[in-house]
Amino acid sequence: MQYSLPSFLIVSSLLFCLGMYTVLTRRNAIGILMGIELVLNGAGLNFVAFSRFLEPSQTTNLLSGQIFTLFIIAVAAAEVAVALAIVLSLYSRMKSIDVEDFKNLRG
Amino acid sequence: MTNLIDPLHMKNMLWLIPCLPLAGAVINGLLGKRLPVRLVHFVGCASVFLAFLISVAGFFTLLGIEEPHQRFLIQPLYQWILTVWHQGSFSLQVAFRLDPLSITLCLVVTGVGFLIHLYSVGYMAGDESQARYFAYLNLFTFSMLLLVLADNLLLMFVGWEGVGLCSYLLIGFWFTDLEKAQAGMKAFIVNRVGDFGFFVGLMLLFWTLFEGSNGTITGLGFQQLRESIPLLNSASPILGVGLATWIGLLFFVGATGKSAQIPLYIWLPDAMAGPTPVSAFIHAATMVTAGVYMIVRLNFLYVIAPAAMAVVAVVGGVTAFYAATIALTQNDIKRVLAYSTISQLGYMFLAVGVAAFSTGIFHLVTHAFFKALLFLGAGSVIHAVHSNDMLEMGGLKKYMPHTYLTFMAAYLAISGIPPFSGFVSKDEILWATFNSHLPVAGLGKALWALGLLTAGLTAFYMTRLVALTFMGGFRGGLEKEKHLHESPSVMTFPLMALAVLSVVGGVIGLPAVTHLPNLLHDFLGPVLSSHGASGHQAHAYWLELLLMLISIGVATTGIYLGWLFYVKRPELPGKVAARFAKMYQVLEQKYYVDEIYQALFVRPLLKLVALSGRFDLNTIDGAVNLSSRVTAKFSFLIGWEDLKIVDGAVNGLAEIFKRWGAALRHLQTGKIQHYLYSVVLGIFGLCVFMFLF
Amino acid sequence: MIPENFIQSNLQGISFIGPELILTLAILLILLVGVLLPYWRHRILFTILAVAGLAGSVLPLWKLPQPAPDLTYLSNLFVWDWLTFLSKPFFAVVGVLTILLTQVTGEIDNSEYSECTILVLAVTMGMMLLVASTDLLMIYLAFETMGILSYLLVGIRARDERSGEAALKYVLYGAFTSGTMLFGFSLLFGLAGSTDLLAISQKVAFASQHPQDRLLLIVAILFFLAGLLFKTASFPFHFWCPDVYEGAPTPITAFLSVGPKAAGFVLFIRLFYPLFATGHDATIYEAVSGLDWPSILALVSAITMTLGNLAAIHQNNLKRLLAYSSIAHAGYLLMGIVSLSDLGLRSVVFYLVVYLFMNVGAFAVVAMVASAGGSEEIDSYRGLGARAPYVCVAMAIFLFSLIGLPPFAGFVGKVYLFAAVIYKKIYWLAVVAALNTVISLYYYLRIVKAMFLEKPTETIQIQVPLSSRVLLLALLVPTLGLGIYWQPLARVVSGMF
Amino acid sequence: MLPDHLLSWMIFFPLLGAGLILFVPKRYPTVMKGIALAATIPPLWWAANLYVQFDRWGTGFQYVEKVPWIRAFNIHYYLGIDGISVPMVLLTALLSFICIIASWNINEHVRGYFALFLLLDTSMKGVFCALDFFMFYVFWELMLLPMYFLIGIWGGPRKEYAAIKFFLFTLVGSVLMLVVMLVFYFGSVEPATGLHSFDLTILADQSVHQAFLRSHTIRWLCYLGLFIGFAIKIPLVPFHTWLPDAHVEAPTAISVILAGILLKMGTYGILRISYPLLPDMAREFALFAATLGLISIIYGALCAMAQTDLKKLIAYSSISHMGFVMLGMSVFSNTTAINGAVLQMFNHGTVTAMLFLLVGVIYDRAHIRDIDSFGGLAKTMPVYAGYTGLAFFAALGLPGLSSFISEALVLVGSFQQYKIITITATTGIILTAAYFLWTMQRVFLGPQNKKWADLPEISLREAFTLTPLALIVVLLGFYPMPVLDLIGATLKHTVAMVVG
Repeated sequence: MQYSLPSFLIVSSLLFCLGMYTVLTRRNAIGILMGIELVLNGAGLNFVAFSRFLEPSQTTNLLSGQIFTLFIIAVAAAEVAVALAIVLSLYSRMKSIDVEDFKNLRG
Repeated sequence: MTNLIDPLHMKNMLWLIPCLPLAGAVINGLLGKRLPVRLVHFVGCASVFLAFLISVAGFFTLLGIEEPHQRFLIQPLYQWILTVWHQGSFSLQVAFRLDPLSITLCLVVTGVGFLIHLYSVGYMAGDESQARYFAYLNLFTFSMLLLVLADNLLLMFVGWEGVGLCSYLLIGFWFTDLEKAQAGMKAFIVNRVGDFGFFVGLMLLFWTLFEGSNGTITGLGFQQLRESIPLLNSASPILGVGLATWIGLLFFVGATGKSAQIPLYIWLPDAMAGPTPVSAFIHAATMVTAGVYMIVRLNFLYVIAPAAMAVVAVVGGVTAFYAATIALTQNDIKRVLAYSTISQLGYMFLAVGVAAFSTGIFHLVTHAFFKALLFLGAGSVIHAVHSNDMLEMGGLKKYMPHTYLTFMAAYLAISGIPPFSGFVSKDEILWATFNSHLPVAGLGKALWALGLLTAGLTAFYMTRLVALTFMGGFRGGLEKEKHLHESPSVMTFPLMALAVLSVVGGVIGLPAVTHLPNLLHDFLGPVLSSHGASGHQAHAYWLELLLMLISIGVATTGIYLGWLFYVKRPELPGKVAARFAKMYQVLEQKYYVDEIYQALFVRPLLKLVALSGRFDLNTIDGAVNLSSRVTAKFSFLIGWEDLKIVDGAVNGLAEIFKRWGAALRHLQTGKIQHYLYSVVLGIFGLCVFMFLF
Repeated sequence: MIPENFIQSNLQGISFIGPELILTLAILLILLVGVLLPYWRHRILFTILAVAGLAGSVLPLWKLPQPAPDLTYLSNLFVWDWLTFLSKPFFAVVGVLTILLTQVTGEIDNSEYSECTILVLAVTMGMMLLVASTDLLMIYLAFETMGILSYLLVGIRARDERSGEAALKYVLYGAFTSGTMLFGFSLLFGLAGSTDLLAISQKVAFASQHPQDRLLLIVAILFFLAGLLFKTASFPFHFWCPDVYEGAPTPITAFLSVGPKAAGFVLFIRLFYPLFATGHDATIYEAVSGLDWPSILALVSAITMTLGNLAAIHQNNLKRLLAYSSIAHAGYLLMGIVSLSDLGLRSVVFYLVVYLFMNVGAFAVVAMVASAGGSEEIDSYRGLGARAPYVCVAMAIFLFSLIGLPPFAGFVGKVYLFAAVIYKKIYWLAVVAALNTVISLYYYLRIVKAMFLEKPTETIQIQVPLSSRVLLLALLVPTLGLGIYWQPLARVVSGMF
Repeated sequence: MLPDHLLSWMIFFPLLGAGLILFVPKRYPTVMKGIALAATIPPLWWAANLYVQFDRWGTGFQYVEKVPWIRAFNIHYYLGIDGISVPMVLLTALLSFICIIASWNINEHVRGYFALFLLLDTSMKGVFCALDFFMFYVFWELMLLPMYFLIGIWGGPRKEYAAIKFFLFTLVGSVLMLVVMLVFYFGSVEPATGLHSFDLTILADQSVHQAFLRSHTIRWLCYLGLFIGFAIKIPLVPFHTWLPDAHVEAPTAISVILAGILLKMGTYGILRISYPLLPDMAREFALFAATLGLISIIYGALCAMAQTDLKKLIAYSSISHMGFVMLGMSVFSNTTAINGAVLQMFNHGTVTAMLFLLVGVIYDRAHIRDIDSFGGLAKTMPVYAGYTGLAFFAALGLPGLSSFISEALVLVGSFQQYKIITITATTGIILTAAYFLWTMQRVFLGPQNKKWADLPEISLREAFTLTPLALIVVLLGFYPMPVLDLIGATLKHTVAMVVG
């Protein structure tokens, strides 16, 4: 069953918007991280879709999109790892990962 | 003496006349305190005497020059001001000019000046800062000589304001007494108002001639002005009034300021706060006559501005009458003489107004003699009685014979009794006014009548003065009467000298009817413009004789009335005053002029000053105090906790920035949610802008 | 079979990434030493190693060939042009200064010291890579290494919850914006089909004529801006900056305010000039028709400056004040980017160099006073002029340079930026910047006023050790020197384009 | 024996002194003061030589020193003086020397005070000799730093507010000037080298200006920017509110320098930059500038009369006198007015310096400046009353003293072009006379005030600072040619250039 490029783009945009929505509404740090993951995956999907559907004449080498997505996944993992480390260190001291509690740096 | 007469040699000595008194002033001023008093006196009097000798030498040098039109010596000292531009240049030299007019004034200033310096030695004996007094007096002599000898208008202006400064310093000489200092300040500021008019006239004159002669005229030298004055007629009139008239009027404003004519005369009566020799020298003989000298010096300008001449004449006449009326009711001996001076100056301006320039100068000279004598006499009376009030004097004839005799000479001169000098010069003025032809028909005759009436009033109040001071019994209390004494000889000698001059003075300007040469008129001839109205036209001698008799009659009736009121029946003045109570009161209060000036000028100015001071502090600058009160009232309205209502543009601006800063600080909430939300908002905002452009 | 020239070109390419390799070597060495020796006694050792690594990284640069705009290496992932040639030593200097500052001030105690040096070296390496890369993938990778490691750097002080909170905010904000930028990259990849900037720039010029492609380009630029404006802390993506700068330890804040921010601006130049501007040969470029991004950036620049300056007026905490001041300076730097011209680029790089010294100087003084017993609040600075004259005079010079007063380097930097904007006839921005200088005067002078003109409220004695004084002197010399005679730097900077 | 590169020596010699002072240990304040004094004597001697050897008839710049400084921007270290700058340099050298002596009783942070003072001296002389716009701007802003600290640290009660206000006002002006400077830099191409240039002599040649610098709006905006920058410094009325605060709070010697020299920077800037670079705009702005000058005269006098603080009164009188300078400078139909203006700059420098030194004398003794609390001082301090009398009469423009000549020239000159403005300005001399005499009366005349009966007479040191100024004021009153022939040729050239 043939899927056209726009459908993929729609899905990736959806992913992006969902990610953005999650980031905005979640009060829980981990929730926000999940939202960010969604945004990154949206971008990754975009890369794969473009790489798949663009004719050879338009692209210099076929697989650069896929390779890019691989790297995205790797970087996303690293990012989450660091973020979780920071959240954990905060949790150990503040006993809460609710984003609302961290607001004494302001003005 | 002969080599002095040689004009070339004299020309190089001209600068000595003003500079000797200056040297005297500097020596006394800087070293005065350390010198013994006698040396201070010597330096003060000698410098003026030397100047007098050189003036006399100058006078004979001028006489030595046969050709009348060549009778002037000009000594340029150095280049004073020079600015050059393409279309022309503005260059002035410091130069002294000795011609018949200035030598006459020089002689009066240095001659009378020397006598007054001598008199001051006696009068000021015992005062602790005599050095300062003589320094100021010498400085004044220097400024007056500079004014008289200056060869261009701006240098004359330097002398003009220099005398103003010295009169300020001398009026407020005993500065520890506050209202004496106030009188000095009043004199200087009123003079400054007059100088404003003088300066604007000077500017208008220069630029009109500059444009007229498209750049050839470069300075304000009298010679240059005299030659290019016809250009004024070609200049287009402003507001319908010819340029010459404008300039004439502006200079006349300066003259009223300096010579105390209406409306700027208010400072002279208060100037009596100064020592009496000062009043005699400055406020009678020399400074106040500067205005008359200036108009005579610029006679070539006034001659082509008949309207200005008419104004001068009218103001002169009215001032004469007006001042005489006030003099009737004054009890302070020096104020009576002050108003009498204003009145006599009015006569001089009347003379000059009707183009009788030489007569004006003649009255100036004779007035200098007898008015200085009157003041010095009054001075020695005050010196003895230690009070100015005539009601505390009386019967001084017995105690001060010399003063009395010399005072009588001056009294007869000023009242216009022949053959005294006062009569000759005043009658000459009345005669010139009578047959002058001023633009308004019959104005000459009206002014003559006014002058005649004033002559009568003058005779009356002078008799009143003499009666109250010298006749009758001493009203100043017994113990004072015991040590009434004649003034020392150093004071009475000048009195006698001036008395002789007052009596003999008339000879230099004998009227035509006596078929004797009018020496002064011929001497001043070349300086004055040719078609002067007065002079020996062929006219009915009998008319002149008749008028002379009328004026003598008026003078004698004045004296008789004075004698009747104050000697024969002393109670009469009280009754007359009671009947015309209101009119007497007005005269007593000097027509409430001081109060009117205070209300018209001084108080509004002070209000404006206070307003601009507050305006500057609060509206432009925004001082904290006023604004905090305003803020307290309004801050609840807007509810921001540290709001400051815009207090003045400048601080207000700083406040606005601070308030925006505070607002932005609230933007930084510290909540992560808000930050992430701001990312989305930011992208959306940029997107909107992207599509806008 | 891999073609001969391919290997040969790659081997040759290795020599180009010499600096990065040396840094990695240094990191490994420090890790080794950290494991072997108990770390709390050998703080100075790590400093020496780190500084040696950074200094060493600069050495290979001299042997490399003359930089040229088209000299790409490692299968054109990187380009070796003037910008890279100047940026690598610049970042090395930034690294050295940060490490010296951490060594001198006691903010980071010995337990975390080795990690801190490693992270600083790693971030520096990330920046060096970012500056050279001309491939979307490589840019993303370098951007992320720099980003993620700097999150860690901010959160390095485990016990201080302020540093934790700052790190959290930084990581969430940073991840989200870099995610958005990545999405922009993907869109651009979709349009051009390749990740190489040169190829993309040809496609973009062609695509901007068609309306629907232009829409895609606009969205791509927007997402680019999100990432870049975040990194350079400009409006509207600056909200993280004050909190993170205040929370992080002062040396790290100094590092953040100069290192990554400069990398952000160089990335701006790397991305926007080839992709969205034409006319490279002439000295004046034109934005790609239809995409008028310079006027947007001009507006952003104006708002950033004004916001930074106004918000700084009321600050009492000096680190927060300097945070807002760095936002304002980001606004000034954007002025250089906005004026699309050689002079504009030169002014940005010149200002970055000048900004490095005066900003690190200011942060250094704040760090020293804090570690010598005072607080970061302005109260501890009242009347300090009498008690610690050397430090205060240094602080005054840095602040006057930040304002942009003549005898100091800041003024020359400002002149360059003003010249760039006026050269492009954007007068309104020049006037706005001029007025901003006046507003900035107010809050910088508040500190100077506190130090010299006011009576002290605290009486603690501030003793600054000799090593700090030497570091301050090292920062003072360029601030003053460049202010008086900046011809050599001007020649180096102009050599680039 | 004069060193070549005379101007550079004169400008940077005080800086050497400042450097030297930094190394003197804290325990020897008098040594520091000695060094400071020694640092001002040679420049005074060189300035005097400069004055004597200056060629009165040459219209170009003399003692020129031109060395390339920054080739990237084609900036040159370009010094040179002409008729306008010689009197100003002489005034700066003289007043610096006098102020060092006048500030002998400063005794806290002596090192900082004298080092900053000499730095200020260097920057002032730099402004008067700079011929390169960039260098002019650097020296112009270099002046702000020392001034801020001198007012801020050694000032009176509200010193912080006054210092920050002074800095903010001047910086607004100079930042606008920076923008205009760069517009001129890019708007002009040097014919010889094809480069842009900051050189004022090149920028003055209108053919060098490029197309966009010829459009009327750009030139109008540039002139306005420069005019605001300089008007703040003069100060003209709407921008003057910093002056009274700065004067009142500054220590005596600093308010002498502030009034004596810094106020002249504004008018000097207009003559050196605005007129040569934008002559057509100068003509267009002339009436506006003359009106502002007039307002300054009248408004300054009125505000002066409303003051109770002696120093504030003199500050407002400075605004009034500088109004004359502005009026004189906006007349181009003859050189009398502009000659008067430049002479007034010099005269106002000496007269106001005397006034502030005198206020300093009474402030050191009585520690208050309120006019109404004094009275009858002439009795207790006659010599002091003498000096003040001379200064007051010079300030109110009494003929025979220096200010009269310059005010008369300004009024006579400007009468040709603006009749009504000049007549209103002439009323200014009445207001000035009124408030000076009123002050004279409230402070000196009247009965001796017991409270101040024991005030010591003026000391020798103070007399030594006042006497040279008094001599200049009297000498220039009777014989102003030494300054007039100095500035005559240059101003004739300037007016010819503006009239075009």
